[in-house]
Amino acid sequence: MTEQTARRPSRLFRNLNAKIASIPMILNALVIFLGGTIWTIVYSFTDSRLLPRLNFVGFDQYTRLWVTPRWLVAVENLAIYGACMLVFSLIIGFLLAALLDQKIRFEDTFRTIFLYPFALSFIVTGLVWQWMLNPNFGVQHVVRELGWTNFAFDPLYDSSIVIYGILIAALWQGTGLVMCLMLAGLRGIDEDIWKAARVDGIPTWKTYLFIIIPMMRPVLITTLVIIAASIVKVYDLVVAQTSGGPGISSEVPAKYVYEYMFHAQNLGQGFAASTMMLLSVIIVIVPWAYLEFGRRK
Amino acid sequence: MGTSVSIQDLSLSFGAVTVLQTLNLDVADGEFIVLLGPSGCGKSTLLNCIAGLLDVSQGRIFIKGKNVTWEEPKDRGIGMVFQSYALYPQMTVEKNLSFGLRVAGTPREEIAKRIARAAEILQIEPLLQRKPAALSGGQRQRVAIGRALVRDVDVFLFDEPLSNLDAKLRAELRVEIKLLHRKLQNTMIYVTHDQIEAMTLADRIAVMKGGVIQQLDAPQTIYNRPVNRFVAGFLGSPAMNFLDGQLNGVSSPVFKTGNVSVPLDRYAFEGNGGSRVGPCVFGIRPEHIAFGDAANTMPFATDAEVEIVEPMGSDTLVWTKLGGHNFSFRVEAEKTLRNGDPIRIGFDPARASLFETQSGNRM
Amino acid sequence: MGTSVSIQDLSLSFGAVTVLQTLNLDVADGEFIVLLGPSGCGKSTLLNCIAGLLDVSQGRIFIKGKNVTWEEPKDRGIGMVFQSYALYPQMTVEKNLSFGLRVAGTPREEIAKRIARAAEILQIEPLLQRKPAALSGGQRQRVAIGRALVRDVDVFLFDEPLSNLDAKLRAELRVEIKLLHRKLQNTMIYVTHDQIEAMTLADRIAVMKGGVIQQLDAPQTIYNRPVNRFVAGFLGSPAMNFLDGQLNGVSSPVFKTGNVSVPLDRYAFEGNGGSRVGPCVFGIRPEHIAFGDAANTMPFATDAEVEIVEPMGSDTLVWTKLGGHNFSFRVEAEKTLRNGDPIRIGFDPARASLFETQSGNRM
Amino acid sequence: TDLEVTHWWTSGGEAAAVAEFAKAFDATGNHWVDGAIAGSGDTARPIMISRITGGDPMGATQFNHGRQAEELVKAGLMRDLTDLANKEHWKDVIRPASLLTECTVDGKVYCIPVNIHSWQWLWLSSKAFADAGVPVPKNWNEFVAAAPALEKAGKVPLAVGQQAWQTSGAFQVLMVAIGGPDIYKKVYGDKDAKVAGGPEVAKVFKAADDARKMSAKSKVQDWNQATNLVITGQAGGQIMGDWAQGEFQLAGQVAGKDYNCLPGLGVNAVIQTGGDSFYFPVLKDPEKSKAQEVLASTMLSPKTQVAFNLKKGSLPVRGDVDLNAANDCMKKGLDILAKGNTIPDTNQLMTEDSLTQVNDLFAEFFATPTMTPEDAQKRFADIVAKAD
Amino acid sequence: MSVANTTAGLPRDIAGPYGPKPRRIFSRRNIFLYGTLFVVAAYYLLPLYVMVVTSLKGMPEIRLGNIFSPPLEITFEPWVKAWSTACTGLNCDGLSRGFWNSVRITVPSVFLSIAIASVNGYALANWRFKGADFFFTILIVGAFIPYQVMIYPIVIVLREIGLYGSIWGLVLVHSIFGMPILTLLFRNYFSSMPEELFRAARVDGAGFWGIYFRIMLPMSLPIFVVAVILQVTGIWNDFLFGVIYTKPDTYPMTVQLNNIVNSVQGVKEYNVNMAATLITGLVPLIVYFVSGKLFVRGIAAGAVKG
Ligand SMILES: Nc1ncnc2c1ncn2[C@@H]1O[C@H](COP(=O)(O)OP(=O)(O)OP(=O)(O)O)[C@@H](O)[C@H]1O
Ligand SMILES: Nc1ncnc2c1ncn2[C@@H]1O[C@H](COP(=O)(O)OP(=O)(O)OP(=O)(O)O)[C@@H](O)[C@H]1O
Ligand SMILES: [Mg+2]
Ligand SMILES: [Mg+2]
Repeated sequence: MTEQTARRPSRLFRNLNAKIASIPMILNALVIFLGGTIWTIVYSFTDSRLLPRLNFVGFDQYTRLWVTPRWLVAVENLAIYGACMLVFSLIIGFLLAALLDQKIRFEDTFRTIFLYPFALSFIVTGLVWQWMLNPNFGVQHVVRELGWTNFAFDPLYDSSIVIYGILIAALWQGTGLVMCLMLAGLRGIDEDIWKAARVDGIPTWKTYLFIIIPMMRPVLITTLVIIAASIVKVYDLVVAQTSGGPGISSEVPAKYVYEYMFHAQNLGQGFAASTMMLLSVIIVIVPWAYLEFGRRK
Repeated sequence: MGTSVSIQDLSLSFGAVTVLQTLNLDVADGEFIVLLGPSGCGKSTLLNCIAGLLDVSQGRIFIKGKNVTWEEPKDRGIGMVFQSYALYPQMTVEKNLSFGLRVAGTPREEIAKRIARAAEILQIEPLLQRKPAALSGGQRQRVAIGRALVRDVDVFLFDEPLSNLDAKLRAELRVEIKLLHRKLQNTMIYVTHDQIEAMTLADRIAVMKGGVIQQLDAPQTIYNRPVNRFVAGFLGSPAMNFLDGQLNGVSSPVFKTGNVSVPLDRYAFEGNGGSRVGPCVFGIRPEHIAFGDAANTMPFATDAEVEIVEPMGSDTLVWTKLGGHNFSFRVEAEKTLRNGDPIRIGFDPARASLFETQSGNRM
Repeated sequence: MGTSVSIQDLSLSFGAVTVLQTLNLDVADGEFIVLLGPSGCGKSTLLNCIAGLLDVSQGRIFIKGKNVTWEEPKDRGIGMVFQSYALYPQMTVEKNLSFGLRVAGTPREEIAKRIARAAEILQIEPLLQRKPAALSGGQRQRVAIGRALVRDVDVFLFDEPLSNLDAKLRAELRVEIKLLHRKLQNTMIYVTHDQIEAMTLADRIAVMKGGVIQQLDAPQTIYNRPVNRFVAGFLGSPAMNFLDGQLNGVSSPVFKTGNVSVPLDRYAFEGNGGSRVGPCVFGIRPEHIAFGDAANTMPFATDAEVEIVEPMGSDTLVWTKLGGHNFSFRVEAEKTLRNGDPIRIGFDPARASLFETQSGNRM
Repeated sequence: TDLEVTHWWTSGGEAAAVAEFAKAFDATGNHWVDGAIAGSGDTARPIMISRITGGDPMGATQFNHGRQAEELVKAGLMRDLTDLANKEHWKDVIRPASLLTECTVDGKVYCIPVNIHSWQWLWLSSKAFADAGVPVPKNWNEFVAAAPALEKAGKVPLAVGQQAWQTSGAFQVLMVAIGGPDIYKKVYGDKDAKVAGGPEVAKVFKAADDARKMSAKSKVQDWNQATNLVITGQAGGQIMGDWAQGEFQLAGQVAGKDYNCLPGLGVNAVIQTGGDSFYFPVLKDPEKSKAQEVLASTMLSPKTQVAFNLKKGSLPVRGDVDLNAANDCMKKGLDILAKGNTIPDTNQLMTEDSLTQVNDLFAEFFATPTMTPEDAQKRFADIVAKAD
Repeated sequence: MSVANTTAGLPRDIAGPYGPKPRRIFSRRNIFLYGTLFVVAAYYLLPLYVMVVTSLKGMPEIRLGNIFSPPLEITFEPWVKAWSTACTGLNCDGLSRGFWNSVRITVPSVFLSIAIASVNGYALANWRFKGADFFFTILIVGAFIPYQVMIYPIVIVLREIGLYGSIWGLVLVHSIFGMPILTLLFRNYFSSMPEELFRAARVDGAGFWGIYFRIMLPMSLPIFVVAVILQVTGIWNDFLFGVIYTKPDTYPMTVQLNNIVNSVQGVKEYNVNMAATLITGLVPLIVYFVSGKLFVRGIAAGAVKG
């Protein structure tokens, strides 16, 4: 057998097409996501106002941020909204999925009904619910006309509960997708598990609670991450529904960032706030991403 | 021995598709019944009906003399073991075994006692604190059996419990199940499409096809006297040889195919024999064929030529032609044959099976 | 006959896991090599390396004398058939067959010619216009083979081509592949973990374990003279009996286990025999054990008692105890034995295999 | 030449006013491409700014008088209009002169003021007071006194929209009215935190507290919805800039009869010289650059000024125009202006950053009944101390 | 005991239950199940109902009646107004202009983003190369970054490449932000396709693009449906990017909607607002109602495998 010089080709050119095809992704990841993030973090240490400028002021923007009541309210709101949104959308989404999983009639119809709000924009959702919750026209008005004249339900105009008013709209829009994911997860579970549980005489609800839900961990995690990401980003909904009011009681961080960057013309402050948001996102996401994608290798 | 499970006129349809058709089956107390059949013939469906996991369309099911047609699975006194094990993945083995009992509110000591007993029988004591993910396939299967065991049931239902395991493990667990049955003396209904399992485990085998039980009999009877061509062809590996041909002669019947005539005087016809003329299929198993000198001692012998030799380790399968049909026979592994070698083969027609071509029924 | 495929010092790792270790394998022109081994031993990985679907970590691969280590799969002159058929679901059979040729820009008439030839060989002419979804499992497998066939390659690679099919079809296609090989005379490398397939198809079998070829030899050699305990245990169904014990006596070696002593004068030790004292494992296959009167003609015979009888249709497996170990032997199906029957069994130690307990190597 | 002009004038009165500009500009043979952005300046400005910094500037854009565009000018993104200003003698015609100063950076003119808007107005609904059976008040104190009667009649005494700028605007009106122009200038202009925390301003916060109580039931978002409450007699009054007048006019109401206005809340008759200016980003196309100049002089021409400001309800920036057509309220404003009782607008004194913080504070204050005026004042003083 | 005399011999009527277990339609389980479903469905449908009803009423009726009562007099005027005459500033052509802008933005954005993401997902699933996972992880983490963080850097990038303000700039932005989730979906989907298919194609000599176009594409309808739905709705509904990265004559419909809703002329014309809202939501809603089933199936195929 003749020894031929078939040398290992250069690493760079192996798989060349795949690398070319990945250029958009690489550019996007590096220039936009990584670059933009670093750019933002760097400028959060400056006193940039209307236009970015590199005049470093240390942690000034951060110290100011954490004494600004509006930011504190925004963070608190996000915490409440986030916790409720996570819990309720998971619970409601799961319950709906479980109901739909009972081999019911008109499953498609119900599913479509639960899912359609997801097709609407937050602007639309916000407007509709602003209208539904308007005390002069909406639910409160209608109930009062029915005779309960003392009935009060005007979450959007009561600063202590306004965030729940927003939650109602958010749940209306978001649970459909959660349900969809959960349903896919439920359908992915081995039919035999159900049979085994029935033979063991385990009631349906216990089967869900102790057997099925623990088995759905991957779906739950994916869903959780999707919800969490949308929570941090919540902005349009608040703008459309309350504009942060009454007062500043329904402010959220994303809105704070936007307004400080553009309205208040204090980019540095906006960047500082967005860096804080990023930090929280990273705290949530990176461990997950590591588990999801790092482990695979 | 009383009747443990009795199925009467059972039918089941999914929408327009009828999967089981007025099926009757009586299983005696302590009997080991194997349901055998090709994929999709309704074995699992039948088992699920017995377990109460599917609503029947027609018919009744009795377990221990009690009509359980409308009972919940848990009230039927059955335990079930699934092909995919269906263990609860997030619970330890112990929890898996005890979950049903705890839900039913069985006292603690009682649970502990039953688990201890099941664990001992199945030798899974060291595994009790592990989760299913940390078990091998065989161990998982044992736990799945244990889950049925702790429930102290009358009837065990197995749905292809071993088909996810590799050949070696399958052989081991097969023996274990056999021993388990001997020890417990429970009624067992066991679904498989592996015929070695069926042959070795069963007291009686029910061979199914298209939702109908074709034959229900002891393994050797099914193997040696299949009621129709389907059963004959389905059992046996290497498979039975089938020769298409004609049955001639009323007084002394002869099977003719190509240039070969096999006298059937020694063949035991079914019933009165009826019309013994017409197209039919002659079947004989590869291991019932003698070869070389031994062939000449057989009632029928002929010359042939080796076409393919398939050494299978323990034996060798040799392919030849008989009356124009492919024809295989089994020889000891030591015999060295080569393609083209002339040989003499023979067999005893008494061991053959004869089927009507049209209906496929045994003649 | 030249060397068709030559693998030299091949290693492959996925990250920290080394799957193949400095593996060497030479396949002669027109040879049919079967890679046999338990799941996860690296069979598919080796095949993928040969096909160029995986980048090797170390070593070289030659096909037809050409170093193809870094060639693209299409330039290696190989065709490959996959376990899951891997037919392109949206193309008709004809399109499936011609895809590779069309990609390569082969002229139309040439494509048509080759497809016609492949379709004829595989008898799939009537299927050419169907889509894979409309084919049965066996037909799909045939198309998958056809796809390799039309490419006119030197080497065929098969990765468990039959393991998705049922037993009967598997047996039929096995014969077809054998005939195909005889007709085409191509080099074929065939992965399986079904030993019947391995035994019947192979010119030589390579038994693998943990990424290392344990033994590479003709089927009968592997079956009768396994080089280590792993190979011995892996091949054969029912499996070989293993008895743990001691080897005593230098001049005339004797194997002792429990109260049983087996004289090994007739056993052909490997090499010079080395130290013939120490712990060892004695293995003998169930079909090499004589029973009843025949046992007394054997160099070694002893009394035993039937424990379990497993009728398997064509034969019956009987379990007993020998020196305290489970011990099985095969008898004809006609023999009727019952649990507890006293019997006499015997065998010829020349047919046994002896392994060092520690290393597992044949002695 | 087509010239795109962005602005946030989208309410009924505003749109009518803009139409005057467009008409006049179109008459010069060019074409006004309207780039209205709804919402308020808060929504629109970011979009304008990002377009300018993003390198896709419009032909002209609205900003408020003051410091909003300061950095854009410094970054050289805005067009220098000095030549045009000299040619047309803007220095001589624009009144008060401070307006042009606002447009001047390093001696160069970068914008044209187009109107004067003042915040210091209390608009009162004749119908509401008639319904409640009390006379129309003459000043803030009377108004506060009349509030219970209005409430009894089922009216909202003071209409305030929920947007932050409205509440903080109302506050600085109160500051001028109650505290007086000097205090106002000290606090907003000199950023004197001591004064901001002092007793004078405390009085202002007391008044703001009154306003908060009176407005508790007005649940509307937009300022013109609040104005609409006054127009329809559902609310007694509204503290709002003179742009509200456009809404009254559009509704066909007559000043002095259907509604009344109290500049400086009837206490201190001064007005701010806030308002809108137009900036002209630097464009590459010379055609368009020329059109920009045409637009600038059109906007400032006496005829357009009159037509525009009558519709808008604001005061013209030229002293030399004839405003006979002006109504009662406008005339009051003109009078004050002629007397020179003017103070600068907050936009002219503080950066947007500080103003946003002030806005936030008052939004919170008005929406949180539990927040005491003292707390609010302390925080206000803090913001003033840090402002620049 | 023989089988015959235990049970089979008994007459049918005293042998107890026979045939399927009777299931009452109004069992407690069913009442609970469907009751819950109907109540929840009502909650989900109510806003849509209110929108439709309100958009068909005249203003006087709205001021008087309650929002849930059906219109006494159906009028389509609000729809006409919302579509063609509602004003923002001087532009009184309602949503109609925004509609076509939205179409012009959505179509290329959907096309481009899906094209890029599917090829990327394919490369990641089948042609892994060193570092690919690293970039992909950044991309995925990037999906969770609040958009506000990116607005400014993107303004700069767009300015530098001269696309700011043009439709193509916006298309690019949509592609950038659509990429993470789409790439993830496609990657998961292609990974779930049998690897052997890909190998077979390689042995057949097809290259990167050959396999993509001739093998993978024809097999990935479900995931393309999901991607199209996600992108159509996402891009059509986008407000933030539409308002920042375009100019008035290319404003998409949502911006136009916001303008109309916020350009209050005296009183809020709720009926026009609702009509405008409905018109804006119509395209994604239709897309959903038409292909919702495929969406669910595709989600199951592409999303759940994390
Ligand atoms: N839920 C169902 N709806 C409709 N048809 C079904 C359903 N379940 C099973 N079937 C059909 O019933 C027939 C019998 O199915 P069954 O599962 O009992 O077969 P099986 O004998 O267990 O096969 P296998 O050996 O593959 O497990 C099949 O043809 C199957 O397609
Ligand atoms: N892409 C991969 N990354 C990491 N490990 C791998 C990868 N592919 C295979 N392996 C590992 O390499 C080993 C050999 O795999 P291979 O598929 O070759 O086994 P096999 O002999 O073909 O088994 P089977 O009979 O189940 O097909 C296994 O342990 C497997 O876990
Ligand atoms: Mg089955
Ligand atoms: Mg493999």
